[in-house]
Amino acid sequence: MDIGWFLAVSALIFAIGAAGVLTRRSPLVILLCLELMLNAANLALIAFARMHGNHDGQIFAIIVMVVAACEVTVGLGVIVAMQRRRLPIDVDEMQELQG
Amino acid sequence: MTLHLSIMLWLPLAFGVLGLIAPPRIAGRVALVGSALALAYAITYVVDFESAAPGLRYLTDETWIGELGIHYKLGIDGLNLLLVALTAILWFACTLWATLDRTRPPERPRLFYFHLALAESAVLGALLAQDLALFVVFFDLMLVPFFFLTGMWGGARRVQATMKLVIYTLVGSLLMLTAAIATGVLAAQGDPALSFTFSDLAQRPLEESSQQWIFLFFAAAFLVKMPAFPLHGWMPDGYRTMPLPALAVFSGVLSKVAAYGFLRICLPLFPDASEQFQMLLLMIALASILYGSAMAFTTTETRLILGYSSVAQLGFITLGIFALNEQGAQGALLQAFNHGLVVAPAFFIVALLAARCGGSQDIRDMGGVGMRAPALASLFLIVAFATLAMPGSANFVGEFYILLGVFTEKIAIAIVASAGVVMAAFYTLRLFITTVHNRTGAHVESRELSFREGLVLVPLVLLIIAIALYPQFGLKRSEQSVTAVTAPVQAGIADRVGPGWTQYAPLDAAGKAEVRTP
Amino acid sequence: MTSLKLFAWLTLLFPLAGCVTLALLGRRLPGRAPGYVGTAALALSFGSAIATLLSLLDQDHHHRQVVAVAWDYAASASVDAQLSLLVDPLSVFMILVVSGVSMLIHAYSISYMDSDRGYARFFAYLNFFVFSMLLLVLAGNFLVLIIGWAFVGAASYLLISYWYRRTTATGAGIKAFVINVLGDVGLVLGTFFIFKHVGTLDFLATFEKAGEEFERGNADLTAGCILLLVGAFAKSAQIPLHTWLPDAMEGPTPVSALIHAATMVTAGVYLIARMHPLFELAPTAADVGAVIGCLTLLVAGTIAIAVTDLKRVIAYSTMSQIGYMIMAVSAGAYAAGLFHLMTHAFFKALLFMAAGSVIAAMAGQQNLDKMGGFKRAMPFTFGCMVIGGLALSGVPPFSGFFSKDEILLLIGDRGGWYWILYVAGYVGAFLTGIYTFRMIFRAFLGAPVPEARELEEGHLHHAEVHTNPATGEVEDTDVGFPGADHHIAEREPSMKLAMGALALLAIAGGLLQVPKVTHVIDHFLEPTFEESALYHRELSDGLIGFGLVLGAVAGLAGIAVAYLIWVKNPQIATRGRERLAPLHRLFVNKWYFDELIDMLVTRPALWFGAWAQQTFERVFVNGLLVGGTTGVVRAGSSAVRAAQTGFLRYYALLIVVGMVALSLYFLLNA
Amino acid sequence: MIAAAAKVTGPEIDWAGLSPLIAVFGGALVVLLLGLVVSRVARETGVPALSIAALAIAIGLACSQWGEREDLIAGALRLDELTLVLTILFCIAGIATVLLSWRHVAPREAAHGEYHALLLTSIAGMIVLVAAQNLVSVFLGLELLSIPLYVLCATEMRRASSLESGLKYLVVGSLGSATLLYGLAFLYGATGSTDFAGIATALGGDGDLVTDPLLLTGIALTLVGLAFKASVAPFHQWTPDVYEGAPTPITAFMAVATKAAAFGVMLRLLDVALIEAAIDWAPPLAVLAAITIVVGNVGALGQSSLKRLLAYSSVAQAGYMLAGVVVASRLGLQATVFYIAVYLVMNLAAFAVIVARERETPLGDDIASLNGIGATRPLLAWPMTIAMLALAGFPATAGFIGKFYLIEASVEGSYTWLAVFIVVGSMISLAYYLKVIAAIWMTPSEAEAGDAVAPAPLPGGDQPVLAGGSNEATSLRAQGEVVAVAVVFGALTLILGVVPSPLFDVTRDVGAALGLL
Repeated sequence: MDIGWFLAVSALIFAIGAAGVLTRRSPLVILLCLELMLNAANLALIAFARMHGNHDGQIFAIIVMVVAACEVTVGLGVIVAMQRRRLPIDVDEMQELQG
Repeated sequence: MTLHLSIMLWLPLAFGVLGLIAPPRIAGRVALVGSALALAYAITYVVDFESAAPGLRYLTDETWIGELGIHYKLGIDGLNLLLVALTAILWFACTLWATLDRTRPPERPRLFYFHLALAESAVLGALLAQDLALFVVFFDLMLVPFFFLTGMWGGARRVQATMKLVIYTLVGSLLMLTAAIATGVLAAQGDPALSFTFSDLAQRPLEESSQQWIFLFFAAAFLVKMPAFPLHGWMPDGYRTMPLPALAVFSGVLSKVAAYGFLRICLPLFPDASEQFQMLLLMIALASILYGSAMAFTTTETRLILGYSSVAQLGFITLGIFALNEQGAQGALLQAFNHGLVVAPAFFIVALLAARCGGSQDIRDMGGVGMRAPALASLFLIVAFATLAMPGSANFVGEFYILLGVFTEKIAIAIVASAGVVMAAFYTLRLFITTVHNRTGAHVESRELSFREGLVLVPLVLLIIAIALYPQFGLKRSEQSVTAVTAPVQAGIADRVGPGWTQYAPLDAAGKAEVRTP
Repeated sequence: MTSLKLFAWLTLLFPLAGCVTLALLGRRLPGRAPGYVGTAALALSFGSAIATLLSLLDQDHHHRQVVAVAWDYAASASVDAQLSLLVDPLSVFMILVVSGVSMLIHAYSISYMDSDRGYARFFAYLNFFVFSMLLLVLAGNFLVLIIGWAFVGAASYLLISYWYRRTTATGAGIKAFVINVLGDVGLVLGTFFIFKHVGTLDFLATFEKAGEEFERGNADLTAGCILLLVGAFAKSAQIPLHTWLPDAMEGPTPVSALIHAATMVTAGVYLIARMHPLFELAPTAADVGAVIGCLTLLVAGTIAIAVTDLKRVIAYSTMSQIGYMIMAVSAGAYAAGLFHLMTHAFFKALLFMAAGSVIAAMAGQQNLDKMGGFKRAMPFTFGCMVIGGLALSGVPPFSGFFSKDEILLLIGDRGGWYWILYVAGYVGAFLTGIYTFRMIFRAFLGAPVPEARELEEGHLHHAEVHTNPATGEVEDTDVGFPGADHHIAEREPSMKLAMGALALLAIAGGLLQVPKVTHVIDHFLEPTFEESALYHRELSDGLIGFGLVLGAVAGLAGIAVAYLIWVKNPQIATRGRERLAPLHRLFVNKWYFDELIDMLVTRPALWFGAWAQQTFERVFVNGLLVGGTTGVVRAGSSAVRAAQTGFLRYYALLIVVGMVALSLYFLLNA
Repeated sequence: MIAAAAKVTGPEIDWAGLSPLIAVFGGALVVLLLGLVVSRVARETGVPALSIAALAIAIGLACSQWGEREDLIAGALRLDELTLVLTILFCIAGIATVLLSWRHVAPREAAHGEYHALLLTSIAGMIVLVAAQNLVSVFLGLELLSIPLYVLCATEMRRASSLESGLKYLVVGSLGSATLLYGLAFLYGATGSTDFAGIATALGGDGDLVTDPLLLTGIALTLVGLAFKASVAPFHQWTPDVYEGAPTPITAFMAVATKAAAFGVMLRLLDVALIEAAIDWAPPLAVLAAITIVVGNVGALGQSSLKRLLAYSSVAQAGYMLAGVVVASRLGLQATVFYIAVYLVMNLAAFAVIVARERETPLGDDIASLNGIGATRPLLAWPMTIAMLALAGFPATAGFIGKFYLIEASVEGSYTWLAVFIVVGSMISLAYYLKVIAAIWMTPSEAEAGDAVAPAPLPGGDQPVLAGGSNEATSLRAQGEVVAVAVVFGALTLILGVVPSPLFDVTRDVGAALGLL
């Protein structure tokens, strides 16, 4: 099966993720979309690993998953902190810093 | 290889730093000592300078930043000798003036004198530097103390003025920075040893295309600093608000450093470009002369009259430099010295006049001071005559040489420029008459100048008279170096095809121009 | 040889010494001491001038051109500017006239200025002037000449605005100075033209080289000489650069006598005479000089008939007399021109002194309309005035007669179109007679005015409050104008002495050079003009005879007319004024030269200045250059900060867009 | 079977080479534990002291290894002068940050242990990042550096803007790293190796690979990711907001250290792995540099918040440094490293002063807080003045030499127009740097001017109070360590401006280490 297809799919996922980041207002959903983007990269990596027949790509992918998990955790932590302070959970409300 | 120049160069700064830690009362005196020592050094240089020998004296050459090929190279020759002397003289005078000023001593004196001293060191550095990068360093450094001097001790609207001044003038200097680096790098192409020393750069001429833009960048820096029309936008605000001692040296010396830059850098390093843009520079100079004079005889603020008159004077100096021949350059150099020597006392006198009419700078509020202050009036008269380049003053000799130099190159320009001389007579006398003569102004209470003020003014005026009696003193010392500088350009001009409309060509009886062929 | 140089230097240095002494401790000297110091300095100077003359006469007739060099003044870059004097008959002739007349005028001033607060200052200036004038005439090269040239200009400025609280005086001063600087510039540029070819500034060297460097009528040389003429015209108040001279009468009367009659204004004549080798190679320039001189003598004459200010009448007569001289030296009548220069110095100084005496009697009032009948009040002054007047209008055997007629004779001898000048010269002589005696008659004859009558009773009139006749503003007597108690010639020995001496010279001075009889001046000046083609000319007896008669007739006719109009039946004057109203207006308004110059030069300059000030500086320099750039930057700044919305998703969008753009760029480039 | 398992051998690891990294990590763990101790003293003094110690040790170890060049952990990391010099810089920045936050509210709100542990971890991440010569370790290092920073930004939990900056940074940052990751994936795909050396050889191998769309996309996306970290326009927009929101010491840290790390990895990736493809990435990067210079300088004009101002200025400075990267020459590399070091020194001095004034005045980080300190607080005034002059590139300061070096590099790399951009940028920058100096020396302090200088209304009225802790504002507590930081780095700026030779020696070694040309 041609590598092209894999790449197409991963690109599609990446695009969806990006679109989500741009369109959604809830930080939670945005985090999900970021996950999507990372996993798109993972898919590409694994596909390439298969193409080249070496394992670097797969190792890379595994590490990425770990990192992604950390990222999300931190994100959730921040969101919780905001929740505690009764701040709106909406990225469009966050524009005290600007100019 | 001696340390003398380094010592002289850093003495003022050293004493300025001493002043920072000294008790405020004596800070001024400490700085004064510093500038006095520098002056002593300068005098010795001038005295034991034998004019016959060419080349640099008291050469100091250390590698400062090897990787960048920047050398700490200092030296004195005919080009900078007089200007160094001028710097030392004027700074001493101004420091003395500031220390003697009992009525309105600068608050926070320690900082004041520190900046003043720093400025002197920077200017001396720029004049003594024999390395392009070093020159740039000092040239930009000069501005820092003046930024503070103007901003902290200036008059009304001082902050805006100092901002405008520094940014405006640095715009030029930064372009120059690029140009200087490019000079070094492009010159070093081929052989690896990067070096910015003038001597090395002179060995490695650039090709014409790069010479052109580099020259223009340098010209921008120098013309802004002078200032020349139409780049003088910063001048009025700056001159209005600057504290007097700073103003005197700024107008007296810094502008000359720019003129000196043309002679030291542009002519020898970019001869082709200099010749190519000769007309452009001459035109700018001409415009400066006419415009400066016109402004000088319409404005009514004493400081600005002097300011615009210096615009015109610097125009003359530029004119002389870009005559690109020996006479013009000689005249320019002499004139640079004279103008510095004349404009500083002029500013002092103007300040005294302002003090005598309730602080106003406007000539319409002045008048009739001469009645009760004959000595002040006489000093002013002498200074005024020198300013308008009265024949018999060294300034006249300078202008004579300048005009002669231009005349032999571009006759039309010389003739137009001489109109500036007439205008100078008008606006200078106007200043003199409206302040010293005529009926006494409304709020004027005329006092004779005090002993302290005389202590600063009289020596300067005596110096003016002395140089007027024997301008040869300067010309003799600069001749060798000037020839060396103008020679390469002259060589370029020599194989120029035919005379243009402004080109001087001797006419035969029939009035036809005979084409000069080398 | 050396003694000659020494004396020349001394002649120069005594006035300088006097000036410095007076400047430094003049105010400490008591009473009239400054006056005596100044006069003494001049006496010494005159003495050494005579000594110079004697030691020059010791020289062999053909080696009478000596150059005395002090030091290299500004010699570099192939410019040979030394501080050098040229001592030759011409310069010695000039220093004799200058120092001699100056000495007398100093003596006169001792009393005349006595009441003035600025007594010491006055004599310091006066000494400085004499020094400058001597420097001018002794100059050995162009640079020194220019220096002296400008110094006399400065001195005259200082003396014109001597009463510096008078706005009219300071105005006149600046006017004179600026016009003189214009002359200096002309001189400088002229020098350039000549230097360009001969490559030297030294006079003798220039004259030598001129022969081989220039062929006759060389364009550059002509240009140079014309520019030199500009200098000469500015100094000698020739059309169109003459407007400063009448205003210069704001200065004290001795100043008018010394500077604006006897010495400085004749500098132009000297210059042309000095440069004769060049002018003879550039005939066009010489002709320009001659024509302008001729025009000036006519125009000035006509104006002198109309103006009513006593001193201005004399001033215009000066202009016209200098017109004669300029015409003479330009047309090659060197000796005659210089001869007239000398005699004119005598009688014109005399006239001014007499006028000063009258003005003193009028307590500063200078208007002829207010004068009259001083004859009996001031017989001595009257006598002097008449002698001066006769000499001026060229009545034999007074000095003016011989000098003026010799000029006209030589011009007539040139033939060609010069006969126009010749005729004009005699017309001028006629005019001279008219205006001179108009002045004398109106001031001295007729019914005595109150001031005159007071004076006859023996006490001197004082105006209770002095006002400036020009503006009518009250004089500020702080600077001593015109002095609490002033003196008139009748009472003061020193003044009497000076005037007496000049009177004698005015009478007898002409005898030095009587056609066919004596040739003192011709002979003495001969070495300077040795190789001049025009110098040695023999006049036909017929021409001489005719000329002398014609000259005498013209002068006397003028006097007669004046007598007819202003003494016999004065209503002619009024009627004439009505008849020839436009002409009269033209004369009274000095041919509108002031207005012309104002329109052509002053206004445009001021307009340009104002335009630069108000429009250009604001719009272009500050608006476009400064404001423009800062404006652009500001706009950019606000744009960038507007982009910084704070919207998270917006930032993300920009990142994605940038990302896409960059990738596309890469892909498209591949 | 067990025996077989025992046979499994991991890659041979040179612990000595890793020692600085280990020191920092160890420090992080110890600090974290110490943070749990009850005694307040132990937490408030022990923890910072310990972290400083750890960083100092790391510096010492790094210095001791100077001159060694070897691959660590099977080529995942590279030990050479570049790694070492940047490590040292990170540690210096870390020490400064610890000192600045010694009495800051941030560590007290988020317990000291965690705060410092996160800081150290982030530094460790930076070390990994600049040492990385494998795509995997690049990504790992990047995240290791970023994630703690996200948290650190948000540590002042009582302040909304702090949280906001934290979340913004997190989201945008993750977007950036996702892009980077995708780019790395493509690079791997195009070259078939995650190893820099492998990539380089692959590129060197056959010429047409240089025009392979896969590779090009990879490079593009990677550049975006790195540019984002280095806050290069148009990916800079998070910078001002995050810098302003974060606690000032953390801002300082991000400003100097993060940027240094980003440029470190850029140099290694571009000048080692992708050097063959320079013709691809140099021109667009040059354009980005130009844009960055303009945007940064222009944006800084008319900012009233010092932190924001410095944020924009850091954007501009990033543009300058990028010029050094663009030319892809040894000179450019050295110039960049030199400038990174200088930039760190200048900014730390400035930020130290800001921290100090935040505590002394109720004005927070508004420029007005500096009014008249020339007269009242010379020890703060001079460092700030020097720092501003240096950032503006005045001679006799390190900034001038750095700029000189960069311009020289770009001219020599025939990017003269970029050099012109640099100076034009400097011209614009004068306007705001000098404004700060004018506030220091030429504006009367609120003490003199009474209430003339009222605190300017800032976005979010209560922001200054929480930003600087107005509770300190009332009682001017002694804060020797902050002043010390300011003075030390101010002096350093001046010294390096006059005798830069030592720094030049270091950069020369770095240049040799990467051995291009």
